[in-house]
Amino acid sequence: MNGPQDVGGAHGFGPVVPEPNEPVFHDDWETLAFALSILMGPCGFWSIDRSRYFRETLPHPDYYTLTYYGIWLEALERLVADVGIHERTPPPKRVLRGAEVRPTLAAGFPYDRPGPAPRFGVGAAVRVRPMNPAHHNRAPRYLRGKTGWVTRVHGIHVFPDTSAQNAGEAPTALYTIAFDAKDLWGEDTTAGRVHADLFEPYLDAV
Amino acid sequence: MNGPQDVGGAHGFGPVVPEPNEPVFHDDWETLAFALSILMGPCGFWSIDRSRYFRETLPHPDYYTLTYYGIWLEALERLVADVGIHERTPPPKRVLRGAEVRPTLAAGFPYDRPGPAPRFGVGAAVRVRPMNPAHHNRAPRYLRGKTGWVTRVHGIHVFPDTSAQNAGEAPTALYTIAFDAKDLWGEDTTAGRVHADLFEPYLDAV
Amino acid sequence: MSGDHSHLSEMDVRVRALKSLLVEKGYVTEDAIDAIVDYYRDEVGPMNGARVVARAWADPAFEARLLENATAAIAELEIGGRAGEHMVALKNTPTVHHMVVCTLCSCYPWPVLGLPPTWYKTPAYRAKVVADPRGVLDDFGVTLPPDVRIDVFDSTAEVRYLVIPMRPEGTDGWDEARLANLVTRDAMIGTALATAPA
Amino acid sequence: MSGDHSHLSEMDVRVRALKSLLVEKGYVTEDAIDAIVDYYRDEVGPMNGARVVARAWADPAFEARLLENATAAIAELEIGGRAGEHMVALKNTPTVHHMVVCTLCSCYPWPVLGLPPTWYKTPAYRAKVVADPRGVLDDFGVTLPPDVRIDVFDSTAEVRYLVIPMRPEGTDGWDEARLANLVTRDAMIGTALATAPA
Repeated sequence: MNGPQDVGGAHGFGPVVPEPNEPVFHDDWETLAFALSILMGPCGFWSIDRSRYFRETLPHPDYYTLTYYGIWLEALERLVADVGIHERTPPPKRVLRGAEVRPTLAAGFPYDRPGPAPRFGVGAAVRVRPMNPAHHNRAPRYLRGKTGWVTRVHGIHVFPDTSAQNAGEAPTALYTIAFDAKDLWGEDTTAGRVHADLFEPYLDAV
Repeated sequence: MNGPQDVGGAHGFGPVVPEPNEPVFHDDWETLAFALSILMGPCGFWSIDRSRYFRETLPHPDYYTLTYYGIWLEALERLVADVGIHERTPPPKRVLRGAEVRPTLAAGFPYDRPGPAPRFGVGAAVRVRPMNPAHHNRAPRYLRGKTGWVTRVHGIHVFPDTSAQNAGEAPTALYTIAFDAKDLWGEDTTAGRVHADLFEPYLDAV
Repeated sequence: MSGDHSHLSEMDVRVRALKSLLVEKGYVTEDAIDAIVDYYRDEVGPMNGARVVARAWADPAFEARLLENATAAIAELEIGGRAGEHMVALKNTPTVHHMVVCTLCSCYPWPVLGLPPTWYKTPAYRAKVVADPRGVLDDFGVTLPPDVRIDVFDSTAEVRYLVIPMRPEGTDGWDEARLANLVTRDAMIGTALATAPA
Repeated sequence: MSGDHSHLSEMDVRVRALKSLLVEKGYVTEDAIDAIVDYYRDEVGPMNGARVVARAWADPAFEARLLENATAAIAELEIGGRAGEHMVALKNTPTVHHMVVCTLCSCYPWPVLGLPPTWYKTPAYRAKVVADPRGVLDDFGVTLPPDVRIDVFDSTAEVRYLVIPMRPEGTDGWDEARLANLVTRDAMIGTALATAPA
């Protein structure tokens, strides 16, 4: 999905403007949009990857003018509609009660899984495949086709591309890949190296 | 300039929807925005490259919601302000009178210039340099870092990067470069080859 | 693409203010505005390109000159000018179909096709055609055999492209004027084929 | 980023409608909403990460464990959970400075830093930092010596990053609580340095 979310390296968005003493939430609707988004997770109607896909499929002008919780709210409305919750009441996998919230969130939801052994070791040279899938994908456009090297092997994780399509977790090896910033941007960079976490199906041996 | 204009390969803009029996102009303001944009060209206050730069520096949400003549109008307002036409009356290079319009436009404004001989010949393998300049540039992002081959040598043309910055025409060789679409998009393409017209400073020998 | 009327009114106000300024400064004249609008509304359009294509179909020597130096060949028909100073013709064949775009703005061969249609300037077309030209053809209701290679030309400089569609079957002996009726704007961009004879 | 009040009201109406639906369906309860808001507003925030960094500064053995397996080391302080299941710590040195981003959405290490500030989620930051991290530092009023290499980490999967800023000079013998006061949120993202002692 080469959509509005894939902004790495783009110009025209202006300087970064931090807000002094920023509150955690700016408005009640943001608070509620956040809470509903998190609480719907354990219900199991969609994966985190699918919720990201529903955010990045917002129209470009909306994606670039809404606050981020606005993006979450728009996506949540569409996820709820996609599952058909207006018309029926599909059984949830789990509903978090008040007392369960804190321990459940503090325990987290790990994404590592059993699966096939990683193909690449630390130091291996790899190239991100040239690709442009319309579906959810976590290889940013600025890295596609570029060559780097493995700096860390994270084990086997849920594969976002299939997970976002309700096509299963398809666990696969996850690596941190380092890139020389000049290979990405030529002379037009002040970075030394850029690292990203990339899944084995995105990578070819060099 | 990796701005809102550089959309080649992006998703999320929906299908192409042609308008049956579309008029040349939809509204009087579009007609006037067009006519003013064209007529200000011969005045010589800015090059065509600079006017493009002023269009592509519009904020993303504006670029994606305005009609194209709206983009032209916004840019024209900013070009006029940039030259200081509100405050003073700089002398124009040329003002087109009514009777001159037709012959002048029918003669055109060629962009070929005397200049150094082209470095590459037809068939030469070249790689578009990895780059990400903030200034106006006509190597689309989807071709940067990619390897293709020369299919046509167009001679020596005005170089948009310098022209847009009021830094001179710096004439340089212009080539049509062909790329295998799979080298650009992997399997995610229905194109055979993609061709683009690229200037010699964008290219390295392979 | 807002159809919001208050928005159009604001654009109208703004463009009139700009026009007043530029006329007052002496950079633009009313008669020049009228002349340019008349020219692009009435004189320049796809009928020009259709004449070029029809001649190429009818006259192999002209076609050869068109493919060798399109700017000069098109000038033989007294067609040329702004945004057509450096023309290249792309001939469709049974094995290769051409499509033209400007991903970075709206570059288009005005002398032969007139001003571009809105869809040509939309992010939708510009984004999609360089990666998925068959998807674009599908949007236009056009299907090509799977073994036809689609070559996309991105007009990233001042070179402008004219697609020469394949001459339809059943047009043997037609004169140029009759042939020109089969040549649509979209066929010369590459988002359509030439019209089959009725 | 509209501050338009009618827009906010529309969002308020929409989110309340959604909440009513989800509560009615039994997927969400009022007390769960209150619990989650309390948790992220009051209990989880940069003070957690500051404790981790201060301990790493004070205890070399802890720092070694943090760099070897950040998730486990952070759990020693009873910190962890959603969006921190797979942590990696990045230690700044006199020669390498680290900065963290999520170019594709808003991934951020919640258990140690809380919910991300707005700027972290803006296209402005996400677009700029992977190519021009020094320009971003300039936006934050931070200048690093030209020979410091800046390494940017793009959080493209479920791994989350915590930057360990360099311990400021003049803090010898400080205890962890005092050290933690020097560790700001931005220093743990990489857009600032640890605060120098007053």
